[in-house]
Parts: sequence; structure tokens; C-alpha cells
Amino acid sequence: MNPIEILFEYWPRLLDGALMTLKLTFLGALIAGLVSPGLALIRVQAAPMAQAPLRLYVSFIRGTPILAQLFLIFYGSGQFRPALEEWGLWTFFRDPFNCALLAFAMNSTAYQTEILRGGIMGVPQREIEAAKAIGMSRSKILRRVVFPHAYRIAWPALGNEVILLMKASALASVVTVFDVMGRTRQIFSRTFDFSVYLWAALIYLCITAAFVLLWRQAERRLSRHIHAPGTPRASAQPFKESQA
Amino acid sequence: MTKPETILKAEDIHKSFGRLEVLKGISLEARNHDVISILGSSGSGKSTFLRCLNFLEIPTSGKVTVHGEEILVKNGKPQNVRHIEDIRSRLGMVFQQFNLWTHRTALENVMEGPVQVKREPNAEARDKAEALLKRVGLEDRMHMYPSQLSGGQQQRVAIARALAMEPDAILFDEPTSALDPELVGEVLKVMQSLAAEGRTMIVVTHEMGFAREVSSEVVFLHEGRIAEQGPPDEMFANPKTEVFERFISKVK
Amino acid sequence: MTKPETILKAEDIHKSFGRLEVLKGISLEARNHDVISILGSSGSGKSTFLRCLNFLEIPTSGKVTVHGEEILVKNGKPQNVRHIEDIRSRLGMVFQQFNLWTHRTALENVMEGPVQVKREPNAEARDKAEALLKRVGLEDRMHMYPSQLSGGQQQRVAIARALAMEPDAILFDEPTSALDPELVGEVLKVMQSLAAEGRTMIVVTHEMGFAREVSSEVVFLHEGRIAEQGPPDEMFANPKTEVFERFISKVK
Amino acid sequence: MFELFAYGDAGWGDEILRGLAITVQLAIVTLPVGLFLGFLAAFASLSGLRPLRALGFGYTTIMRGLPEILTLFVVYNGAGLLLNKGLRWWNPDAPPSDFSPFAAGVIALGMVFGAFAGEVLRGAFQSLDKGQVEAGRAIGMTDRQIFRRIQLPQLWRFALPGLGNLWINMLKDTALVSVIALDDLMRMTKVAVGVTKQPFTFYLLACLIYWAMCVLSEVVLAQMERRANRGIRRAV
Amino acid sequence: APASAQSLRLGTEGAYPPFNFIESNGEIAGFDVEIGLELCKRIGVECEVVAQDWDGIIPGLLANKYDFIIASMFITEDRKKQVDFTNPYYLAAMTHVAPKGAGITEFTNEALAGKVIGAQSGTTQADYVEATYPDADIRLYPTQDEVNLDMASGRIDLQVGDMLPMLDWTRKSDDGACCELAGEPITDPAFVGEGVGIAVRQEDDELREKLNAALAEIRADGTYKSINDKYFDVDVYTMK
Ligand SMILES: Nc1ncnc2c1ncn2[C@@H]1O[C@H](COP(=O)(O)OP(=O)(O)OP(=O)(O)O)[C@@H](O)[C@H]1O
Ligand SMILES: Nc1ncnc2c1ncn2[C@@H]1O[C@H](COP(=O)(O)OP(=O)(O)OP(=O)(O)O)[C@@H](O)[C@H]1O
Ligand SMILES: [Mg+2]
Ligand SMILES: [Mg+2]
Repeated sequence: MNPIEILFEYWPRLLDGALMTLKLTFLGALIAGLVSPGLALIRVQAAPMAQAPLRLYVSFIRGTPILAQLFLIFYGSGQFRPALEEWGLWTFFRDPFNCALLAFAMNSTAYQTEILRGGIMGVPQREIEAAKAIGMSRSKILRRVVFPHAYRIAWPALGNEVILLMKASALASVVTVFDVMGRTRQIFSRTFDFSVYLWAALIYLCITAAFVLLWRQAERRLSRHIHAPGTPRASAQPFKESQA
Repeated sequence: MTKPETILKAEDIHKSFGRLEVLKGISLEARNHDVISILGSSGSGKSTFLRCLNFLEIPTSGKVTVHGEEILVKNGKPQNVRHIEDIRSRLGMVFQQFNLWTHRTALENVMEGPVQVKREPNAEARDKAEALLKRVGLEDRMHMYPSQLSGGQQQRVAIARALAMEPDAILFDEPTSALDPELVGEVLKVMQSLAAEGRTMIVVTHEMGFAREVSSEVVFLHEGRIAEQGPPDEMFANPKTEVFERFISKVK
Repeated sequence: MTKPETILKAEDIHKSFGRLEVLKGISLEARNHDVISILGSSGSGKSTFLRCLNFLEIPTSGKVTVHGEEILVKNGKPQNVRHIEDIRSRLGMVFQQFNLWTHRTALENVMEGPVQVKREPNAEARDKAEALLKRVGLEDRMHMYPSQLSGGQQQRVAIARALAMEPDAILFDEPTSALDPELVGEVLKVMQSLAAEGRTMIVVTHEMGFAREVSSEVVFLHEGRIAEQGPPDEMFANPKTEVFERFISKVK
Repeated sequence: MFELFAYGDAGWGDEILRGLAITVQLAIVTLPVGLFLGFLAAFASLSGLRPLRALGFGYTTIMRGLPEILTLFVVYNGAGLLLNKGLRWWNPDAPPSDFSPFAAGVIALGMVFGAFAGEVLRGAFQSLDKGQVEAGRAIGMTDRQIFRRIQLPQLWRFALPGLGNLWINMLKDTALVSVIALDDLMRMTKVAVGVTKQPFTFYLLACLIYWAMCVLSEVVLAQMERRANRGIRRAV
Repeated sequence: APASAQSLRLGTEGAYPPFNFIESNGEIAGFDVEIGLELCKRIGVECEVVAQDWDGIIPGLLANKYDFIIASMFITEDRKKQVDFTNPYYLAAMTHVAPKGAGITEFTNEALAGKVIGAQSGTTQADYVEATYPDADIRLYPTQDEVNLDMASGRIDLQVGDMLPMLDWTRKSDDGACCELAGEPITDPAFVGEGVGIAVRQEDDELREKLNAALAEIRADGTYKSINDKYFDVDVYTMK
């Protein structure tokens, strides 16, 4: 078969896989995105002792292959089925999709936490003071000043992390979740036609490219205030951020 | 005009950083319509004192009373932590480096406090903010980001931001010293007009002209203590202490 | 002393960056023992000319002859590319920013050229380097890294590095202008002693004192051309062109 | 439980250690291959020739955008087929050639490492101070000498943190070769799980071993960075 | 061609007990492997055993990672397009396996709709499941070991596997005790084909012939039977 025929015959499966890849990536990144701000705050503000478990967690995630984490969660949970059933968690762990998502979300949480921590530490102290000076409460300062800045600073790194997550999601196929990679291997084991791998590569590259474009678009919106259009910049501001 | 009432009172403020005692017991009272200038050479503790007034620095000990609301500090612990945000919202502050929120436009900077802290409705806050920006001469710059404004314009936005909270008094920490000389004037003019309106202001400054002409009282800090204090004309004409004499001879 | 012979000759050097013509035909001849100071206001092309002499910038056209070895450039293409490294090794260069190799100690910086380019044996190069560092007053700093040295010390190492190649002439590009004022003296002293030894030197400088007292000839560049040229005493006493007159009145 | 990890026929200690040895071997052999490709990619991206630059850009961009496991499969399944097809086209009687999982692992991981390293090295080259190079030119050094004596030693300082991260990632990525039946640490763990039916125990053990290797690497890298920065920060 | 070589490489999977599996000493063993090694002996060559994941087992042969595959591979039309097979060295049937007491008796798409059914990816079992139960929730695993592992931990309701390994697993292993064979053996020739064969590259006719001859020899002289009896109660060559 030639590459075009392969595509004609198997595109529904590949599409199916692509949707699964997107679903895993999106949900994984989203869950991590919801959890990481709180954890990042702990990393910035909490006492060193209180941070210890979090640091251990981050170090473990960063120091172990995600494949191993995936196996640990998926097959490992099977070893504890009676206990998990007792706590009512087995229905969750029974589904391989949940296990894969859990692994990716935990993984991404660790990375996103560290990235966001860097962002928070980069927020200009002076702007925080200005917020204190008008009597804003701590939580408001976080919401209105700290996080908008922190996200702008962290944005490019967060984008990279999402791409890494998307690539990692290709491992889901080893625990029977059939993403692009899984579908590809399945088609290959049937046709032994190498070109299906090239189609898979193309799919991944397209997803990445589309994502990069979107992310940049968002970044431009987020950093409007830095390179805002249409005003004389040469004549303005002898004092910019950096000169403080 | 109303009869002068005490708006802000600081009693025996002490502040140490580690082993370094920067403020060694400062008391000050600001009544309605007072414009108090704080002078002193670099490192004498002017900024630290100002920041203690609205608890951006927590004093080591002392008492601050704003319009009846009082906070007592002992051993570096404010006795009534809840009131701190309240006191801050009653004292406007204008910083040397402006400290505008770079991710918000001029208008949004000014609206932020009323909407977020005082919970005013958006529309109302917007009207007020527009009026204030007009007041400081920036009606045509309302939708610009701080990075698009000159230093003098930024500082005027910062003043409008402080005014928007309708504070009982405004604290200024060297509001013109980060500005290019040619931009200083526009900010001083706004401050002068605030003084003329009868606003209560406490101003740390190196602008002798302002201190002499605008302020109702001058306080001279030296090594963490008030070395001299009084109406500007008198003080500048007859410096009583040697340190103040030396100071004015240097800065003129 | 030997009779003056021509060491370095530049003929009709042109240099453009894109459409901007920075050098519009400069010729210069340096004979044995000459110390030529190049003056000129910022942007007049001094650095560019100096860098053209040892082909750190490739001139657009012109001819450079060093001690008989000549390189002709036409349309931005040197006609004899092989000789470029040769010419460079015969002309020492001392940069404004010193440009010491940060990953090598002072001694290693000085030894690098003789060992790597001239293929001298290590031991010999080391002896010579040590002598040179002593010569510039750094015998006790030989094993330090550039980051551990003051600016003046770094520049003296850079001079020793240039000397180690036993060059026919040394080019200096504003060797003191990146230095704190208090460190300028030590470098000028070393340069003065080099001049006294009879070294051929071409120096881009803003140090009028050096230009007047040490150099045998002064060249004043203006907008990419030599506006005036001659012995220093004469030139400074009777500026012939208006631009040079304005220049010396400004820098004094 | 500890008899599970015993050394010898009964326990899995020896198998896992043997797997660990393969993992370490794979990483150590891949490193120079990846660095070499990284330098090639960096030179290509910095070259004055437009096609070469495009090639460098294409390689680094595509490789960084693909899942590592896909690269591994492409190399493992595809390269072998291609190789043989090519050989046969060139010489129909040629004996089919061999392509071991180890070689596939080295090539695939090396290509991934090379793409990321290319970017790290390019950045490092670009952050080198121009004056340092000019000083070399000014004493008549050739471009080769300048590269070897000046740029390369200073490059490490800028590139080391990035390369260190890549090394740790690569160490972890070696786990992927278990999927193509190379008997590395991860695969031996899988085998042990298959027999003992104790997935949690063994996968946790594998995680701990990888973790230890990464932490050790970090310690060594920190040491190397300190060395690379000697002479940069003031020592006094 | 490798048939005349002094040594050959035998490709197998190593995750398919009792046919091929890795022992706790790291050696690959099992019925397939023993038969394969015996055949080598008869041909008169040394054989090295190479483990290969199932997905890549045919590409591996084509890429010359080994010279023949003896890995319980069904002889099917699809595969014949890529490789050649020897005569079958045992007969094949597939079976359903369900947890004990699951009470699954009816094996139709309707009855099993929504059930979680497992199989090893890339096998004829997988093809069978996908073709027969399109409405079920199908899970495909890289190895049979992993299907078993997940069946034992209760993630799947039903699996389709090779008859013999499944018999072995449910009767002899601890974790397999959870489950039992269900329904009739599946012998549909569309899936099971002619039986289980040894795969060689299509150009290696000579090797194929030698393997066939050797197979007939061990079958005739009883060597086959003695190996067979180490693993199974029935003669897998005839399934009787
Ligand atoms: N956060 C801090 N930690 C330690 N020391 C501090 C801190 N803030 C200020 N100081 C010290 O307190 C002293 C007074 O500082 P302060 O900023 O109040 O002086 P100032 O009168 O405002 O001077 P300037 O005119 O330079 O602004 C200085 O010696 C300063 O170094
Ligand atoms: N690489 C370059 N590309 C483009 N223009 C350049 C380059 N180098 C120098 N120029 C331009 O050439 C002109 C002369 O520069 P040059 O550095 O020679 O001046 P200079 O006399 O040394 O000035 P200074 O005293 O400031 O060092 C300037 O207008 C400068 O902008
Ligand atoms: Mg101050
Ligand atoms: Mg210059």
C-alpha cells in the first residue's frame, strides 16, 4: 500500500487517536493548572518544613520516567484492589483513561508548580506594595496583582510544558488508552507499513504548531501592557520596570 | 473650613532592622489641612517612618491612630491586625518609583482601589477615576499602559490613584526624585494644588522650594530622631540645631 | 637608534556599513618609534579605522602594508586572505573593554599567543610572560583570573598580552575610557613607558594629555576623513580647521 | 518481601541490576552521539548558508515536536526496513543487515538529545562575548584555534545547565527502550512484574532507582557547574 | 541466505507463558523455545534466542533482527503477505476467559455490549474481538502478561486468548485462579487459520524446508511428545 492508501483506509482510527491525545493533554494540563497556583504559593511563602513534602514530590516526579509513573499507577493500583474497593476508589482506578490522566496530571502539576513559582518570584515587589498601600487584602493582592503578572512571566514556559505533556501522552498507549501513538502501533502491527509512522509524526507536528500559534496569540494579549502599540515610546518613560 | 481636628497621630514609633535601630522614637501629629514636609539626609529614616505610618513596615513598637482607629504595636506585633488594611485604605500613598500596576491602564489603576477595596460599583468608580485623571491633567492618556507614559505622567496617575480612595491623608515618599528634572514641575504643581485644596499631606522630599512654600510644618529627621520641627519660615530662617543648618547649607 | 623605516602603511582606506560610508579614504604611515594619536569626536570612525588596520573589520577598499607584507582590498574582498592572520600577529591590539579571556589566568592570557600562534615552547613562553607581567607591575597577580583583577590591572594584562607577540606596532582603542578615573593613571604610565622605549604605537584616545605629551603625531578624524594632521604642539597651538578648534575647546 | 530482590536465581536483584547496567550503558553511549549531533545542529543553525540553516532549524524543530517514543519506533522499525531496502536496491544479493534495539535506542535518543542540545549550544554560542573572539583574532589565531581555545571552553559555562537538564531527561527517556524489547532496567522490572504479579512493588523500586540516578546526576552537575564558573565569579 | 549459516537467531516474545516467557533467572524458556532449539539442533546450527515485543515481531524478522519467529504465531492470510510459514507445529484454538461466577454465557455482540473485553494488541484474538464485539469496550494490551495482570486485578470483564496459554494460566497460576474458560473454543478458520507456524522471510525457502523436515523428524521420533508432555496434558499437535 502506498502512504495515501494507508491514510484513506485508516484515517478514522487516526482521528480517533488524535482526539484522545487532545483530550488527555487538555484535561491533564487543566487539572494541573487548577492545582498548581496553590502549590506554587506554598513553595514561595510557606516555611521550609511545610514545603518539604512538596519538594519531595516535585523531585520524585522530575527524577523518574513518566513511563514508570504510568505503570506504577496503572498496574500498581491493581495490586491494591481490595483496599481501593473499600475506599470506593476502585471505580476510578479501574478505568485506564483515569489512570493515565492521573499520571499526566500529577506529572504536569509538578512542572507547572515550579514554573509558576518562578513567575511569582518575578513579580515586582513594588507593585505588591502599592496594592497593600490602598488596603487590599492578601487574597485580593494575589488575584489582582501577583497572579496576572506571574502568569505573564510564566506563560512561555507553561506553553512548553503543555507541549511536553502532549508528547508524554503518547505513552498512554502502553496502558491501553489509544491515542495517536496507540492507533499508529495498532495500524502498523496490521499493515507493517512504515508510512503510518510518518502520518503520526505529521499529526503531532500539526497539533504542536497549532498550539504554538494559539499560545503566542494569547501571550500577545497577556503582554499588551509591555509592547502596547501606537504610542511614542522613544519620547516617553525615562523610567521603565528594569530601572528601578 | 472646619476647625482643625487630628487626622493622623503617630506616637513613639521605634523601628529596628535586625540590630540596626533606624527609628528611635518618633511622634508626629497631623491635623486637618496640615501639609507636613519631612526632611533629612539619606539614611536618616524618612522613608522608614512614612512606611511605618501605614504599616508597610511594621514598627517595632509604637502607636498609630488614624481618625480614631488606632493600632498599638508591641515587640513588633500589631495588637489589632484586622485594622491594618483599614488604616491603609484611609491613607493614600505615593511612591518614589510610582509603583503603578504595569498590567493595567491608567484608568484601571485609578479604579482598582474603589472597586476592589471599597466595593464601589464599576460605573461610579469609572466616572470618578476619569474626573481625577482630568484633575491631574491626563484626560487624554486614560487608556494607556504605564509603559506608554512618561515618568511625570506616571506619577500623576499614582496621585490620582491615591486620591481615588478618598483618603484622610496622603503620604508622599520623594515623589519627584525619580523624575527627570524637566518633569518635576508638573508633579509639584499637582501637589501644590492639592495642598491649596486643604488636603492633609505628609511629604518626604528633597525639594526645598516645596517644603518652604507649601508646607505648614517641617520636620527634620536626623539619625532616627526628630532633630528639629516647626513652621518652615521660622526653621529655615533660624536653624536651631547645627545638623539642620549644615543640611540646608548643603542642599541649597 | 636605527633610522626610521616604515612599519605600517594604510592607503586610501574606505569602509561602508551597508549604505553608511564611515571611512572615506584614509591614508596613514607609521614609522619606527612613531606614536600616533588618533582624535575625533564620537562616531567619526576612529575605532573603525583602527580595526581596519588589522582586518578585524574588512575595509571596503584600500591597501594595508605591514613591514613589507601587503594586503590589497577591492570591493570588500581582500586579495590575499592568507596573510590576514599573519598581519594580525604582527600588530598587537589593546581593546577598550580589555577582552581578556575570562577562562584563563593573567599568565595564561599572555602565554596564549606565543604558544598557540607562534608555537613557542611552553617554558620559554612562560618565562617571557612572567617577565612581561612584571614589566607592567603585575608580578603578584599572575595566577588570578580576569574577574579577580581591577579594570586597570586587566588592561595592563591586555597590554602584556599584546607585547608577548613581539608586534611591530601596537594599536590601542581608547584603552583607558572604560576605566574608573582613579585607575586611568596606571595604564597611561605603562603606555608612556612603552613610548619611551621606542615602540611604534597607534592610539585612539580621548586623553588630551597623552596625545600632547607622548605622541609624535596627531591625526584628527572628522566624518570619516582626516581633517588635520601633524605634530601635537603645533596642532594644539594653531588649529587650522574650525572643527578641530571646536573639538579641543570642548574636550579641555 | 526482601527475598524478591535477592541476588541470584530465586530473586530479581540480579536481573534488575543487569537491567540497570544496560540503562547506564545506553545513556553513556548516547551522550557523545547526542552531543555530536547537537554541535552539528548548532553549527548548521549558525551557519551563513541559508540551506544549512534551514536544515538545522528543521531538524531541531521537528525532533523537539515529536514524542520520543514515536522517534524510537520510527528508528527501530523504520530504519531497519529502510536499511535493508536500500541495501537490496544497491545490491540484490546483499545479506540483510542487522539493527539491534541497542543501536536503535542510541540513535533515537541521540537524535532527540541532539535536537535539544542544538538549541542549548546555539544559545550558548550566541551569548559568548564578541570581544573574546576578537581578542583571539587580534593576535592572529585561526578560526579553528579560536573555536578550540576560546569559544569551546567558555561555551561550557553557558551550556552546562541546559545540557545537564537534557542529560537527566535522556536518562529517564532510556526507559522507553523497554518498549522495543531492550533489556534495560524498565523492561527487567516488567519481566519481574510478569512473574511475581507484584507491579506496585517493582515499579516503585524502578522509580526509586531512576530517582537516585537523577539526584546523583544533579549533584555531579552542580559540581561541574561550579568548576566551569571558576574564574568567573570573584573568588575573593 | 542464512540457511547455510553456522548459527541462527530465533525470535520470540517472552511474555506468553507457557509458550515463551522469561524465567526468574532471566533466561527465555517455554514450549516454543524448546521446540525451536530442538529444531536448530536437528538442522545442525547453534541458535541464539532473541526477545522481541509482539508489535514489532514481524518487522523485526524483515529487518533481520533474527532469522525465524517461533512465538505461537497463527498462520493467517494477512501475515502470509509479509512472511512465509512452515507447516503448523501445533493446532490452535481461541477461548473466552471470564472471572469465576461472572455468569457470562451468551457470546454475541448484543449480549456483551458495554462489557470491557481485553486482548493482546496485534494478535488474531484482537482481530476477533474487534470484529465480533464492536459495541464492547475493547482494551488492547502490549503483552498477554499484562492482559492477565489486569484480568486478575478485575479491570476487564472478559478476555479472548489462545486456548492453551489460557488453560495453563487459569489452572496452574495463582493469579489465574480468579478466572475460568467460558463458552466453546473458538475455531473459526477465518481467525485461527491453519494452526500455529514458524515464520521465516519469504526469500528463505531453504530454511523453511529445513525447518519442516526437522519438525517432521522430531514429531516422528517422539522428541516432540516429550517436550509436549512437559507443558501440556494433551498433544497440542493434534489437540487430542
Ligand atoms: N528592609 C530593610 N532592611 C534593613 N535595613 C533597612 C531596610 N530598609 C531600610 N533600611 C535601613 O534603614 C536606614 C534608613 O533607611 P530609609 O530608607 O528610611 O532612609 P531615608 O531617610 O528614606 O533615605 P533616602 O533619602 O536615601 O531615601 C538605612 O540605613 C537603611 O539602610
Ligand atoms: N558594525 C557596524 N555596523 C554598522 N555601523 C557601524 C558598525 N560599527 C560602527 N558603525 C558606525 O560607524 C560609525 C563610526 O563608528 P566608530 O565606532 O568607528 O566611531 P568612533 O570614532 O570610534 O566613536 P567612539 O568615540 O564613540 O568610539 C558610527 O556611525 C557607527 O554607528
Ligand atoms: Mg527614602
Ligand atoms: Mg570607538
